[in-house]
Amino acid sequence: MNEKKIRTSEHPVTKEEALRSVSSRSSNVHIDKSEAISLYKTMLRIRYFELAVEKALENGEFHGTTHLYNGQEAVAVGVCSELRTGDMITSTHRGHGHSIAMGASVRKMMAEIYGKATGYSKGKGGSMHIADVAGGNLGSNGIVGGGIPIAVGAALSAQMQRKEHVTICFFGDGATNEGSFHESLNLASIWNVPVVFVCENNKYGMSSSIDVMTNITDLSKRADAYGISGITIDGNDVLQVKQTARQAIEHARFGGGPTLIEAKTYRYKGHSRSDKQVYRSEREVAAYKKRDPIELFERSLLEGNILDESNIVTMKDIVKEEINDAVTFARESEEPTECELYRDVYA
Amino acid sequence: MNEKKIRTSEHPVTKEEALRSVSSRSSNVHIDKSEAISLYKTMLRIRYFELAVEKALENGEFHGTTHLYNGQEAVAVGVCSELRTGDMITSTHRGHGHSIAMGASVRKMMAEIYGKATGYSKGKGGSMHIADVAGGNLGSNGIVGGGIPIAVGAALSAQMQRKEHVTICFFGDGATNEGSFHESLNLASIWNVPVVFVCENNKYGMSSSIDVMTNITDLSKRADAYGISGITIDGNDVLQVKQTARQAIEHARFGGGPTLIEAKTYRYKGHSRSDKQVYRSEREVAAYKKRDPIELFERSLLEGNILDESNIVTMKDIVKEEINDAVTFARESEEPTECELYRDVYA
Amino acid sequence: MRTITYREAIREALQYKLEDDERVFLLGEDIGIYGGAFGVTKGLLEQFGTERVRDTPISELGITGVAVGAALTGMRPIVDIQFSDFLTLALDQIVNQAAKIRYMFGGKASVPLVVRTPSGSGTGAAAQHSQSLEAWLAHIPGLKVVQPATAYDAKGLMIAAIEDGNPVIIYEHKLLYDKTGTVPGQPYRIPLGKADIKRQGTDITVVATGILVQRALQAAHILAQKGISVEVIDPRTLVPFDEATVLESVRKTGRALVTHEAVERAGYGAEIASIIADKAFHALQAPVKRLGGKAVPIPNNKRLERKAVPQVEDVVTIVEKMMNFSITT
Amino acid sequence: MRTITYREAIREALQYKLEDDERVFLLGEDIGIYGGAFGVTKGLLEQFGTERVRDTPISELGITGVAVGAALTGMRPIVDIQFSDFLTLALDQIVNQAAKIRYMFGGKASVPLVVRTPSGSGTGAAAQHSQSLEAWLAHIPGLKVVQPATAYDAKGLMIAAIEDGNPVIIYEHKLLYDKTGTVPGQPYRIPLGKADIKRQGTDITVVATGILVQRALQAAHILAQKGISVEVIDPRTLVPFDEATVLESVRKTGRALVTHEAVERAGYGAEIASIIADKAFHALQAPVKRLGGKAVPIPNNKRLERKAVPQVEDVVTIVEKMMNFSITT
Ligand SMILES: Cc1ncc(C[n+]2csc(CCOP(=O)(O)OP(=O)(O)O)c2C)c(N)n1
Ligand SMILES: Cc1ncc(C[n+]2csc(CCOP(=O)(O)OP(=O)(O)O)c2C)c(N)n1
Ligand SMILES: [Mg+2]
Ligand SMILES: [Mg+2]
Repeated sequence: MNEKKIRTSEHPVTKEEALRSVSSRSSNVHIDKSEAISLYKTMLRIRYFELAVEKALENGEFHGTTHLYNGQEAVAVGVCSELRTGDMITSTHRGHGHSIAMGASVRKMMAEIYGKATGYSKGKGGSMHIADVAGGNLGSNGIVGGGIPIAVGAALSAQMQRKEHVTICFFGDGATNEGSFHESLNLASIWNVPVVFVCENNKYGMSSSIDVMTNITDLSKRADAYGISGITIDGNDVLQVKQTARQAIEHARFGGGPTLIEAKTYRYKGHSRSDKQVYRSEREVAAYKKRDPIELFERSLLEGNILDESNIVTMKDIVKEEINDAVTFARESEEPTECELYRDVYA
Repeated sequence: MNEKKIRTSEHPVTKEEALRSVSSRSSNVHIDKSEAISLYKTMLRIRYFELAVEKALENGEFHGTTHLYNGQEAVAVGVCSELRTGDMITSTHRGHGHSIAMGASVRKMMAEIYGKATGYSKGKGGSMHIADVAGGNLGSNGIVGGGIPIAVGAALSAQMQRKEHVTICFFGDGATNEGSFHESLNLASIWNVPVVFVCENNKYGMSSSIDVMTNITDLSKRADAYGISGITIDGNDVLQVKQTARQAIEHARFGGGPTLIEAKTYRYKGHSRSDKQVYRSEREVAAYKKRDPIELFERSLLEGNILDESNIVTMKDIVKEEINDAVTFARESEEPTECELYRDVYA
Repeated sequence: MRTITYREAIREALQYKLEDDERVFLLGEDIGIYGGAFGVTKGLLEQFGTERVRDTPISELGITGVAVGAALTGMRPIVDIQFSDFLTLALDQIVNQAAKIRYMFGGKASVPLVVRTPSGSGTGAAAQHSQSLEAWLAHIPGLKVVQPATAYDAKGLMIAAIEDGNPVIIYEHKLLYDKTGTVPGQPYRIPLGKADIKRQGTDITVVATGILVQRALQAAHILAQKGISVEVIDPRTLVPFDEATVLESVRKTGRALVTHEAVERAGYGAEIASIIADKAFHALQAPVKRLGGKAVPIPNNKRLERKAVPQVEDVVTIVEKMMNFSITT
Repeated sequence: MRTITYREAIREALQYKLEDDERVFLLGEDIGIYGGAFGVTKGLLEQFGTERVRDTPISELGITGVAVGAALTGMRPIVDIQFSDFLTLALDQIVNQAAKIRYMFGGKASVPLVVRTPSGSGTGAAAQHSQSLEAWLAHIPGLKVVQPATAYDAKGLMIAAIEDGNPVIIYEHKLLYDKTGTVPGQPYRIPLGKADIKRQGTDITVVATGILVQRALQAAHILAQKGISVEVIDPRTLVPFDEATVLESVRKTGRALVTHEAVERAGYGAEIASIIADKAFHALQAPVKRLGGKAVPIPNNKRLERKAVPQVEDVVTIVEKMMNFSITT
C-alpha cells in the first residue's frame, strides 16, 4: 500500500488505451462471473437511477436540489463491493451512488427524493440526507467535509467495541481543503482506527478546478502529512477500484490503520440543478465520456465472454424497469402527515 | 529551500555537541558585532521580561493567566531580526517573546499584563492580547491557530497593495492539528502570498506530546501537502534560525511564496499558571536546559571574542534594569476608567 | 423609477464599491465564473478580474480569517459564505477575532469586513441549507447585523455596510433574490440602525424581519380588508437596533407582534419582544406576541417545510386573535 | 450530608457513568494526565485508561465530529471543549450534524452525545476565554442545553444528560468549580426540564441562570433584610425549559427579573422575559426586566471585567427599583 501510482488525467486516454489498461491492471483481480455481473448491474442501477432523478427534476416532480453521480459509478461500486455486513460508510451531497452501492432500496431512495412518507427519512431529509444507519450507511451530508470526522468516529466505535468493522469515508476533491479533512485524517492516524478515506477527485468542486484550488498534483500525497498510506488510482476502472479498496479495507480491518485513496474520475452532469457549466468545455466533458466507467467494464465483460450483447440488453431492461417502478412508487406514495413536522427532533 | 533537515530531538545533544553544531551550522551566517549584540540583548530582554512576569504572577500582582516564552527566545529573535519596516507578524497565546523581538515597549507590554490604562490595549487585552498593529504586530491570539489565516490575509494585503512586505506567522506544534492550519497553508500556497509560517515545536501542546498527537516525525513535512517548502531546524540556535528565516523571507518577498519552518525548541515553564507539569519529567526539562539558546549564543559570542564576561554582566544589568523599570511603570500606572468598558467596541 | 431584482440591487452595490474603492475585494466559493450560488456576483469577475473577485477553495474558516487579516491591514474584503449554515465553520474568525480585535487591542485596530450570506428556507434544501441564525451574531458585541428585505434596502444597506468600518454580517434571503423593487441607479446609503415603517397603521404594530417583511405586508393587506389597520416595521438592522421607531409605533397602536422566520425559541424576536414588553409596558393593550419558526430542523418535504416557518396566513390569524384580546378578559 | 465541590460533583457523575456503562467514554484536550484545564477529570485516566479517557489533539471540530460518529454507532461519548469560546470551531458538527441527524434521517438514528464546556468570565482570561454563548445552542432544535449552578445539580444533571440519548450541551461555570455543596454519594438524576426554586419568596421572582443563581441568592439575602421577599428560580436547563414553574411563581409575585451573565442583547433571558411578558401578562404589576452582560467583549482588567457582567449589587439595585415601580406611575 505504500507505493504511489501517479497518473495525470489531464487528457483522458483513448478507449483503446483504457481497455488495455483495464485488463492489465485488473489482471490480478480474481472475480467470478456472478460478482462481475453484480458490479455491472449495480453501476447500471446507479446510472439509470440518476437519469430518472434528472428527468424528475426537470419535470418539477420534486422539491429541492440534487447532485448527480453519473460518471463516477465505478468508485462507489468498486469500493462497496468489498464491504461485509457491519461495515459502514459516510457519504456526501452526491450520495445516491454510495447508497445504491450499499444495497439501498431504490424505492425508498426515490421516495425520499420525492419527499414522501415512504422514503428513508419519511421525506424529511430529501436527496441530500439519505441514510440507512442500520444498513451501514451513516448518511449523505449537506456539509462538504461534514462526514469525515463522523466516519472516524464510527471507526473508533468499531475499535472500542472490538468489532472488525471497517468504515469507508467518501468525499470529493473539494472537501480536501476543509479543516475537517485535516483534523480527521490526523485523528484516524494517531488512533489507528479502521477507516478508509476515499476521495473522489472529479476535477471540480462546484465550479472550481482542484488544480487551481490546490498546488499539488495528486491529492493522495496529503496522506503523508498524517503518516498514512496514500494512493491515486483510475476511478473509472471498477476492478482497479475494487482491488485497491480490498487491500485498504483488509489493512484497516486487521489493525493496519487508515489509507487515503484518491480515485480520479469525472462528473457528467452539472454540480446541481442551478449549474450552467460555464467553467468547463463541452469538449472536455465529451472526452471524459469516452472513458465511461460502465462502458469500459461492459467491454471487458464482452471481451471476456462473461456477458453477450443480448444479456446486456436484458439486464438494462431489468434495471430500467426497477427504476421505473421506484419512480412510480415514489409518485404514488403519500406525503408525510403534518404531525411528522414535530416528530424525530428528540429521541 | 527544498532540502529537509531532519533532526530528532528525543535526546538533547550535549553542550559540546551543541556548540560545535552552532558554529558549524552558523558558518555561513555573516553578522557583524553590533547585530550579534543586538540579538543577544533581545534574547536577554525576553528572558528577564518573562522571569519578571512569572514573579508578578506568583505574587498575585495581576489578574489572569500568562504563557511564558522562556527557552524559545532564539526563535522569535532570530526570525524577527530579519524583518524590515512594514513587515508584519501574527503571534499566539505565548506571545511576549514575539512582541519584544518586534521591538515593542516593555513598559507598555508589562502595563498591559497588569491591566493598566498605559498598556498596549489600555488593559483590556491582557497578556494574551498584546498587539501593535501600527508597529507590525498584528496581535497575539488566545485561539490556537486563530492567527494563521489572519497572517495569510495580511500577506494577501501586501500582495494586492503591491508592497514588498512579508508576514511571519508564528504558531506552536499543537496548532498544526487545527483545521485553520490546513486551510491557511493551502490558501497561502495557491495565492502565492508573501508569508513565512514559523512553527515553534516545543514538544508539547499544553500536556500533550506532539509525538503522540501526530504520526510524523517532522512537522515541516506537512508543507508537502500544499506544494510549498518545509524545513526543520534547531530552534535553539539563533543564527541558524536567522539564516533560515532570511532565506524564507527573501523567497516570500520576491514572489517565491510561502515556506513552513519548523523550529525545534523547548518551553521551560509550565504551559500556563495552572500547569503542574506532571506530563514531563524534571530530567527532561533539565536536559533541555543544557542547550539553553541564550547560553549557547553567549558562549559563541565569548569564543568569537565578540563579548567578554564583563560586557555580559553589564548587559544583563542593563536589561534587568529595563525590566525593573517596566514593572515599576506597570505597577504605578492608572487602571483604565470605567468608561473604557464601553469604548472601542465599534470603530 | 427603475425596477430591478434584489439580486441585481446587491450586485450594483458591490459593483459600485469595487469601482469606487480599490481596497474593496470579494472572496468566496464559486463567486467568479459561476457568479455565486445564487447568481449575485455574476459578471463581476469579467469586470474586475480574478484578483478582486476571488474564487476560493472550500475553506470557510480559512477564507474568513484571510478576510480578517486583510481588513486589519488596509483592505475592505467582502466574504461570500455560500449558505449561512456554513457560517458555523467560520465563527471563530467572526466572533473571537473580527468582533473582538478592536476592543482587545484597545481601539488601535479596526476590521472593516463584510460577510454576505444567504439564509432561510423555502427551496427544499432541507435542514443543513435552510437555517436563519442571525440571532447568534446579534448576540455578539462588536458585530453589526443587517437583514435587507427589499431590493431598495439591499443596495443602500450594502453600500453602508461596506463603508462602515466594522465587521458587518449581511443576511440575504434566498427567496428574495428574484423579488423586484424600484431602485435608484445612483449609489445611496441607508444608515445602519434606522428602521423603516414599511406600512403605516393604527391598530397593531408588526415588527417583521427578512422574508417576514413581505409576508407581513401581504397579511396587512388582507387584514385591512377585515378592518384591521396594521403598521409594519422592518428594523432592517438587528444591530444596531432602532428601538425608538419600534417603541413609538407600539405606544401608538398598543399592540405588538414580532415575527421572523428564525426559530422562535431564543430568536431575535425575543429580544425585540422583551424591549417592547419592558419599555412600552403602559401602552400595551395586549401581550406582545412572537411568531417565529417552529422548534424543528427544516424538513425537505414542501408542505412540511412551509409549515415550519410563518406564512402570510399565520400572521393574519395571530393578528386577528390579538385584536380580539381585551385587557379585561 | 457530604460536602464536595462542583468540580468533584461533576467528576463523580463522570466516574459513575464510566463504571456503569461501558459505552461511555471521554475525549478532549488535556483531560488525561493533566486532568482537564480546570481539574475536573483528574484521576479518571488512572482509573479508566487512555482508551476511555482519551486525550486529543487540538482539533475541536474533528473531535466533536468523531464523537458524533461514535454516538451514531453505539457509543456514549462525552466531549470536553476546554473553553466554551472554542465551541465556535465545532459548531458545524454540533448544529448541522448532531442536532439534525435524527430528524434528517426520519427518526432512524440517534446521537447520544454530551458536550461539557466551561463558560463565563471572572478569571481575567479576557475576551476569547470568557464568553457565555448558551443562547446560541438553545436556539437550535434538536439540542438540549444544561447549566448547573450548584454541586448538587451538577451531579444529577450530568448523569441525566449522559443517559438522555440526545445531544446535550452542558455549560459549566469556571467560578463555580471551587464552590461546595452537599451532594449524595449515590448516583441520582435530575430530570432535564425541571426548574428548581432555589429560594422561596413572595414579592418578586428572579429567574437566574448559571453563576447568577449564586449572586441572586446573595442579593435575595440582602433584600430580605430590606424587607423584600425574593423568590429565586433556577431553570437549570434552558432546553427543555420549565415554563410552568416560572409562570406559577410570577403569577404569585407579580414581578419578574431575568438575569444571567451572558450578554443581555439576544441572550436567553430575552426568551424567558418574552414568555413571562406574554403568558403572565395579567399578573404583571411591573414590566419584566432583564439584567445581563453589557454589550462589550470581556476585558482583562479586573475592575472592568467585574463591571461587564451582573454582580450581586446590580441585582439588589434593580430589584429595589422594580419594587418601587407602581402600575399607576
Ligand atoms: C461547508 C460547505 N461549503 C460549501 C458547500 C457548497 N457546496 C456543496 S457541494 C460543493 C462542491 C464540493 O466539491 P467536491 O468535494 O469536489 O464534491 P463534488 O461536488 O465534486 O462531488 C460546494 C462548494 C457546502 N455544501 N458545504
Ligand atoms: C482553539 C483552542 N483550543 C484550545 C485552546 C487551549 N490551549 C491554549 S494553548 C494550548 C496548547 C497549544 O499548544 P501549541 O500550539 O504547541 O503552543 P504552545 O503552548 O506549546 O506554545 C491549548 C490546548 C485554545 N486556546 N484554543
Ligand atoms: Mg469534486
Ligand atoms: Mg507547543
